[in-house]
Formats: sequence, C-alpha cells, structure tokens
Amino acid sequence: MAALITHSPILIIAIPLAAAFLTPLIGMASKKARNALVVVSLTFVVFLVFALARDVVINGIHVYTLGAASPDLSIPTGFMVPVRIILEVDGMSAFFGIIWAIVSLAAAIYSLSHIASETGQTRFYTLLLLMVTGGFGMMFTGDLFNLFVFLEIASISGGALIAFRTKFADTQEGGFKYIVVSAIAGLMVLFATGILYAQYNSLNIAFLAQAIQDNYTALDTIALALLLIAFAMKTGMVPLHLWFPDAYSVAPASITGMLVITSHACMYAAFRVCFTLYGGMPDAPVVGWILIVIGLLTMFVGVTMAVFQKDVMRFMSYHAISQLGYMWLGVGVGLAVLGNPALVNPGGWGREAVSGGIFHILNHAMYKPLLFFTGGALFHYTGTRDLTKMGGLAHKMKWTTILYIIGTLSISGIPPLNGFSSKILIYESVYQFHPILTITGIVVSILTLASFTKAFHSAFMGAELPEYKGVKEVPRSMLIAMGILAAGIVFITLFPSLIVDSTIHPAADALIHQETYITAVMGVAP
Amino acid sequence: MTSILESGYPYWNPIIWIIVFLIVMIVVYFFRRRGQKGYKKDTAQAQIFLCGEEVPEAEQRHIRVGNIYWGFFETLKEYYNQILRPHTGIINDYILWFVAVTAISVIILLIAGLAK
Amino acid sequence: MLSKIVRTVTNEFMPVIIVFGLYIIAHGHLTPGGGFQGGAVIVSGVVMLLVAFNHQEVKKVLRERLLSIMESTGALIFIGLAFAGIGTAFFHNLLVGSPIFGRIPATGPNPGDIWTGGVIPLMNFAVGLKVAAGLTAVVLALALFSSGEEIEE
Amino acid sequence: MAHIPLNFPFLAAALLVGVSLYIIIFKKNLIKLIMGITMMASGVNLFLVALGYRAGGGAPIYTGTPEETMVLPVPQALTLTSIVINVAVLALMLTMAIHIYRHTGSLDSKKSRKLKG
Amino acid sequence: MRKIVGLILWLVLVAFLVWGMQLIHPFGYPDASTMDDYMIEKAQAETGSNNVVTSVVFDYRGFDTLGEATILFTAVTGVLLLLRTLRRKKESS
Repeated sequence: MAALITHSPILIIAIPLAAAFLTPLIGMASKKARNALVVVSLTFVVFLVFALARDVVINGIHVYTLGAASPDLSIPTGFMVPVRIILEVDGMSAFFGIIWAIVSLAAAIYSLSHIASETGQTRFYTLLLLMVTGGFGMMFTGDLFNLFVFLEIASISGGALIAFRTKFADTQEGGFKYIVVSAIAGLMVLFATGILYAQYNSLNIAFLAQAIQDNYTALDTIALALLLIAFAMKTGMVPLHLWFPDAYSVAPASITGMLVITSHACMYAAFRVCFTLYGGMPDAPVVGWILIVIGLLTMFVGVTMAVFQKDVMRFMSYHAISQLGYMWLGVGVGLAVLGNPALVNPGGWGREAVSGGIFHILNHAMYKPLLFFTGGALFHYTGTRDLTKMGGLAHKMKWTTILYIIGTLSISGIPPLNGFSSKILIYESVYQFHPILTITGIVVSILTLASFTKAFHSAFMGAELPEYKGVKEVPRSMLIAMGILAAGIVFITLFPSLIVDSTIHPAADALIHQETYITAVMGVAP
Repeated sequence: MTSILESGYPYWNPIIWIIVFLIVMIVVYFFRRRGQKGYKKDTAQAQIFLCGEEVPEAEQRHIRVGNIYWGFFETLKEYYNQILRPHTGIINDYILWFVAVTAISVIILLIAGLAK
Repeated sequence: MLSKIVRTVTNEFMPVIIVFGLYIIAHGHLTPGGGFQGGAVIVSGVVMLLVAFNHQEVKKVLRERLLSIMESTGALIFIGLAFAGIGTAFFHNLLVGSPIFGRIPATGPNPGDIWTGGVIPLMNFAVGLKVAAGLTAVVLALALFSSGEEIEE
Repeated sequence: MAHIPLNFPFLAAALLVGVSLYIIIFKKNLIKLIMGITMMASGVNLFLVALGYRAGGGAPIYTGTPEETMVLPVPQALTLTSIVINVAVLALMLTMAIHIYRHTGSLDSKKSRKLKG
Repeated sequence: MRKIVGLILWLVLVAFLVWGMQLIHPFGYPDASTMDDYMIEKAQAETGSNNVVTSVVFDYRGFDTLGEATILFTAVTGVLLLLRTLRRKKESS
C-alpha cells in the first residue's frame, strides 16, 4: 500500500494510458470487454486519486522523479539542479485530480449508451482514455515542457472527439476551430518555455520560480504574457471565448462534460504560472488586476450572450464561460493582495477569495457536466439541440427534469445548494476589495437564473407536443452518470465546510505559498 | 458540526436553512388546507377558460423560446448589436483577438515593470 | 498506377529503404537517428509505393486492422519497458549493467558498441514499429478516403 | 569566433513566427491557415534548436568523434518532440479540412461559419 | 478598419518578439548550461548510450517521449476515427 501511494502519481497517469493502448486490441475481440476495461480502469484511478489526495493533505507535497535511482531523489546527488522530469503533486494538483477523475468516470459511463448507436466506438473510447491521461498529466507534472506535451495530448484527443459525428458539417467546423486554437496556444506556450530555458537552462517549474525570483528580466515578462494569454485562451476567457461555444456545442454530450474540466485544467496551469512560477515577482498585483477585470468581463458577457441563445448546448457553453468568470475574479483578487501576508494567511479575506474561487471550480465541475449531460439527454431522443423545437418533455423524461432542476438551482446560486456556498465565499471576500465586484456577481447570478428558467420552460414545460410522442426516459447508464454528479452536488450542499477544510483550504494554501512548492524540489534554500 | 461554513463575517449552515424551509412549507400547507372545498376534478372547473372562445391546440399554446423575454432584448437592443459584432464565427478573427490581447497585456506588464 | 519503369524501380528500392530504416532504428543509441526517424524513413517507402502503384494494390498487403494491431503492440512494448523499471522508479533504465544491452562504453569518444544503452535500443524498436505502423495507417487512410473508398472501422 | 552583434537565428525565428501569425490572421483559405500554423511550428523549432548551439560545438555524440565541445542536447530532444507533435496536429487539421470541404464545398473560412453568435 | 487595427496590433506583438530576441544571450554563447553539461558528462556512465540526444530522449526526459508517442497514437486514432465509414457493419452491435 505504501508503495502504491509512493508510485500513485505516475500510476494515475500511466494506467489510463496503458488502458488506451490496450483498448484497440480488446475492442477487436469483444465490445463488452472493452467497455468493462474502460470503466474498471477509470474506477481504479478514482480510488488512487483519493488515496493520493489524502496522503498529500496529511504528509505534504508529493514529489516523484521519473527514472531516478529513487522516486524522491529530485536532484542528483552532488548536484544543485534538477535534471530529470519531476511530477509534483500538491494540494492544488490533488484537488483538480479528484475533479477530473470523478467527471471522467461519469462521462465514460454516460457514453456507454449515449453513443451506442454510432460507429467507431473503440476509437472513441481510446481517445477518451487518452484525454483522461492528458488531463492528469497537466495537473500533476512539475515540468514546463511536459506540461506542454500533455496539453497537446488533451487538445488533440479533444479535437478529434468533438468532430466525432462526422455526418454533420458543424461538428467538423467546431473541431477544426478547436484544433487551430489549441495548436496556436500550445505553440505560444512552447515559445515561452524556450525563452525561459534560454535564460535559466532548466525546465523545472520550481527551479524556474526560484531563478525568476532572483533576477526578474523583461524576457520573463514577455514569457509571462505569452503563457498567461495562451492558457487563458484555452480556458475560454472573454474576449478569447469565441471558439468556446462553437466547439462545445457540437461535441457529444459526454465529451462536452469532459471538455469543461480540460478548460479547468488549463485554468490550473494559468494559476500555476501566476502564483507558483511568477508569485515572487514585483508586479504580481498587476496580473491580479488583469484577471479581475477580465473576470468581470467574462461573467457579464458570458451570461448576456447565454440569455440570447436558442441552441441548448450553446446556451450552456456560454453559462460555462460566465461561471469561469467567478473563478478568475476570486483568484485574481487573491493574487492582487498576494503581497500582503496579513490578508493571504489563515483568517485573511485574500485567502478566502482564493478559496472561494477554487471552491467554485469544484461546484462548477459538478453541476456543469450534469447540465451538459441533461442537454445530451434532450438531444438523445429528440435529435435536435434547438430549444425552439422543444416543449413538454417533462411528461416523458421525469428523472432528466429533476436532475436539470438540481443543476439549475445549483448554477444560479439558490440556497441551500452548493453553488450558493461558493458564491457567498466569493461575494463576502471580494466585497472587501471593492463592492462593485460583488454587485456584478449578484447581477450575473440573477441573469443566470432567468435564462435557465427560460430554457426550462421552453424545453420541459407546456403540453406534450405531438412530434415527441415516441420520446421516453433516457437509458439507465446515462441516468447513473448524471446521478453520480447529482450525488456529489447533494454531498457538497450538505457539508460545505467539511469540503472546504479538507480540500479547498489546502489547495488555496498550496497556491498562495510559493516557497513550499520550491523547497519540495530544491530542498531547503542554502 | 461539519456543515457550518465560516465565510468572512457570518456563517452559512445548509441544515438550519433546510429546517426553516420545511417549517415554512408546513405553514404554507396549513394555509392551503383552508382553501375552497368545492373543487371537483374532470368537470368544467378544470378546463381552460379563454373568454368563451375554444382553446387552441397544444403546440400553439406552448410559448416557444423565441418569444420569452422579448422586452428584455428590445430594451437592450443596442447592447446586443454591439456585443454580437465580434462573434463573427470566422476562425481568423479568433486568432486576431488572441494577438490583440497578448500585445496589450505585454504593454501593460512592461509598463508596470518599468514603474517599479 | 504509374509506368512500368517507375514500378520496377520502386520494387528494387523498397527493400533498401526498409533496411536503411531498420539500420537507423537499430543504431539510434550510437549514431544520429532513433525510432521516430527510422519509422519515418520506412513510411516514406510506403508513400513511394502509394505513388507508384495505386492504393488498392497497397491495401491488399496492408490492412488497417493489421496496422492498428502493430501500432498498439509497439505502444504497449514502450510503456511496458517504462513500467519495468517501476521497482525503483517509472522509466528507470534497469538494463544498464545487465547482460543484454548492458555494457557501459568508455567515457569519452569511442568506436561504439551495439550492446550498450540498456532499454534504449528496445524502446527505439518499439517506437519504430509504432511510428511506421501509425503513419502508414494515416497515409493509407487519407489516400483511400480522398479516392472515396471504404475504410475498415 | 567573433561575437555576433545581432542574434540572427533568434531574429529569424521571431520573424518566422510573426509572418505565420500574419498568414493565420489575414488569409481566409483553410489550407493557407494550416500552412501558417506549420510555419509557426517551424519557427518555434528553429528558436529551440538555435538555443542549444555553442560556438564551435559538434553534435553531442561520442561515437567516433574527435574531442571537442558539444552543443546542448536538451533543445534537440525538445525539438524532436515538438516536430512529432506538429505532425500529429497537421494530420488532424488536414482531415477536418477534407471533411469541411466535403460538407460545404469550399475551403473559405468565411463560408464555414454555421456556428456563430 | 478591422484590417488596420489588426495590422497595428500584429506589428506591436512582432516588435516585442524581435526586441525580446535581442535580449537573449548572443547566439552560440549560452548564459547557463548546467543541466546539459551534467547530461553530456554523465550520459555514457548512467545510460550507457553514446548518443547523448538519444539518452536525453529516452532516459532523462523519457516521459516526454512517452507523451510524444502518445500524441502520435492519438493523431492516428483520431484520423482513422474521422475517416471511418459511417455504414454500420452487421456484427457491430
């Protein structure tokens, strides 16, 4: 067991990878065995992630050196620079790993019957497992170039999966846009990595953070801008959000649910860059201000565009954008006051702001895939994403309706659901920074509720329409997948402070305290 | 108590909220009990009354999404005309926005660095 | 289907190209090259076949099913070699000092010895197999699709 | 070896990236767009591999080479990785371009804008 | 209008890139080479490979190469997925 915990960071990445390599061989033999392989491997990964997160919260940062004589030998003996690739799992990484494991398992279960009538299922599951690998790699790696590699894995598999339904033209268009945007963002990340490597001759994030603290040059500023904007574009930040609904609305619903979390993974990378890599630099507050302004813009533009939409998946994609704004806002406020220890230490509202932003990521990762899955359930039998064609579906899809209501109340922050508990954290801490931020957040929440009420009425309410006589409740595996996420929502709703104390605060502290991340690899500074 | 969320000044406890909500529901139920007793199902009472005219079919009765919040969009027409302009759907414009935001943020960051 | 001269030359050159690719793969740990490069060389030979003959001829010998099996096998060998070192750490080069490929060359310039490198030559072979099969599948699929042919699911 | 006043290789890499950005922004043909992205990848690869050069250095290979200074090996490994990654991206982009052409009958990015607003 | 604004911002970005390139170390004289010197010295002893680049690709940074092979696998799978035939076969359920 101890050995399992020691090797768990690489096992979490390598087990889905090995399963992905095995899937084409097994898929030729039997389809049931292939589906069982996918679900079993992802379940095992969920178990491993929870064990690793518990170990991280108890024993601190988990460092794993690949190919070294021993996994914790981050620096070769008698040397002062890390040479090999290092996986570094702190509270933040473990937190994102938990989210990614749960949602990918739910998405795999959902796919079992959602794409049951399509061809090419074996390659679909292969790409799904590869996407899981890419996400975990992005979250766990401590090496900048390795981050780029896994970003590309997640992007390429995601792009291929978006274009899965090749008989429609819009899927190809969305997939092409996603691939182009991901390729350019990845190349910019690689360019910035090269700039940093040229100055400090290292690719390890901890070493680079130390070196940037020591002497901060103009080249570092250019690299920071390239990294931050590239990851922000992958996250879907206004005004770089234009590709976001195009890609998310055409993908199969299970993949859309996973794409939300890949955008969260890119957000994790952006936080890593802002806090850990550049946390010690003089003008961190400026980056915080940029994030705050862009967060407000993202919230407002996203929700106003969402009220306007008539395609159910586009509508939910724009809501995903506007929810991402809350996270940028909370974490940006924390970054703007990072220089003030009284505020970011326990008890300060800066720490609460960061915690609120991170807590909102968890809640969003629970209810947004749930809502996308309900949208996919609507598409499953009606065969359309157009809200103007829908109506009266609540008569046939009772469970889907109930799950949709849960997601709606949660995303619009209606007490007592979990969306409220994270939004109140953000509101009360951000209010100390400036009241207008809180006011904007509340207005955006109101518009969110209004637009979801509109979609609910036009899709579910009303008399039964004659063209949907044949519609029936979606298959069981889709209901199970949605039920997993709904159960997560209910749990977070009932015990918010248990979650916050056990998961959110360690993640926020791991983000705020840059020196612990550095010393975990570099050892105690001489 | 694992469900009390210390958030800044006050705290937030979903359990207490749910209990209060249930109490309010019970009170509402008592009010509802004191309503009219003379209601009978499947009679003329249950049907829709539209000034004596006959009621249209289901799909005509259903309010489609295009007609909801009409006044909201009418009021904010100017805002929507502005906000819909960048949403061209052309991939080149997306990359142009990326270039623009990168250039502007580089300028901002360099100016801030020089100010230090 | 190009002229008989082109086809004859292709037939003559195909084994040479494959042998050259195998040489690049096998000497990846001694001379410039490696699995990716050697695999790409072999795929260039396949592209030459596609140009000279038409794709039905090539499809007769190269089925996508076979290529996909080869690719998965190569990838599994690669990750298996990486897993083999997990006794100490993932990707640990455990064959250094062992009888197979385990010799350690003299530090500094030396004529080179094929039996060095630990797991590196084996990884080169796995990657070469994977790259050759994978890129062949891509080229073949694009050629078949653009000519409106059926592709095995 | 004389000190070079102007970093020509880095300059070339930056200009290559800039030109490819121009292509990506202002050329409406999808194939030209893909070519621009490939050009940008080449620029980044050139930048990476130029970082590793040491004046008067030879290839970092010990097999039958004279004793001499060696260039940095890591950038070459990174370049190899990034080349393969860009091949993968290129293959997928071309596939989707083929499909877009099959569906809409044109490769103009102004024509393939079903998803907007 | 859009073209002019785009041109200006593009020029600004390219100018910053070119300016940044001039700040990098002069070509051929790296500022620091600690990690690479370690690899050049120890590669033969630690990995037994004469080709230092190969030892970096497959040993020191082998995980990147695994990811690289994975990306190729991903692309091949994606291309074959997108170019698949849409007619259902009979045995596929």
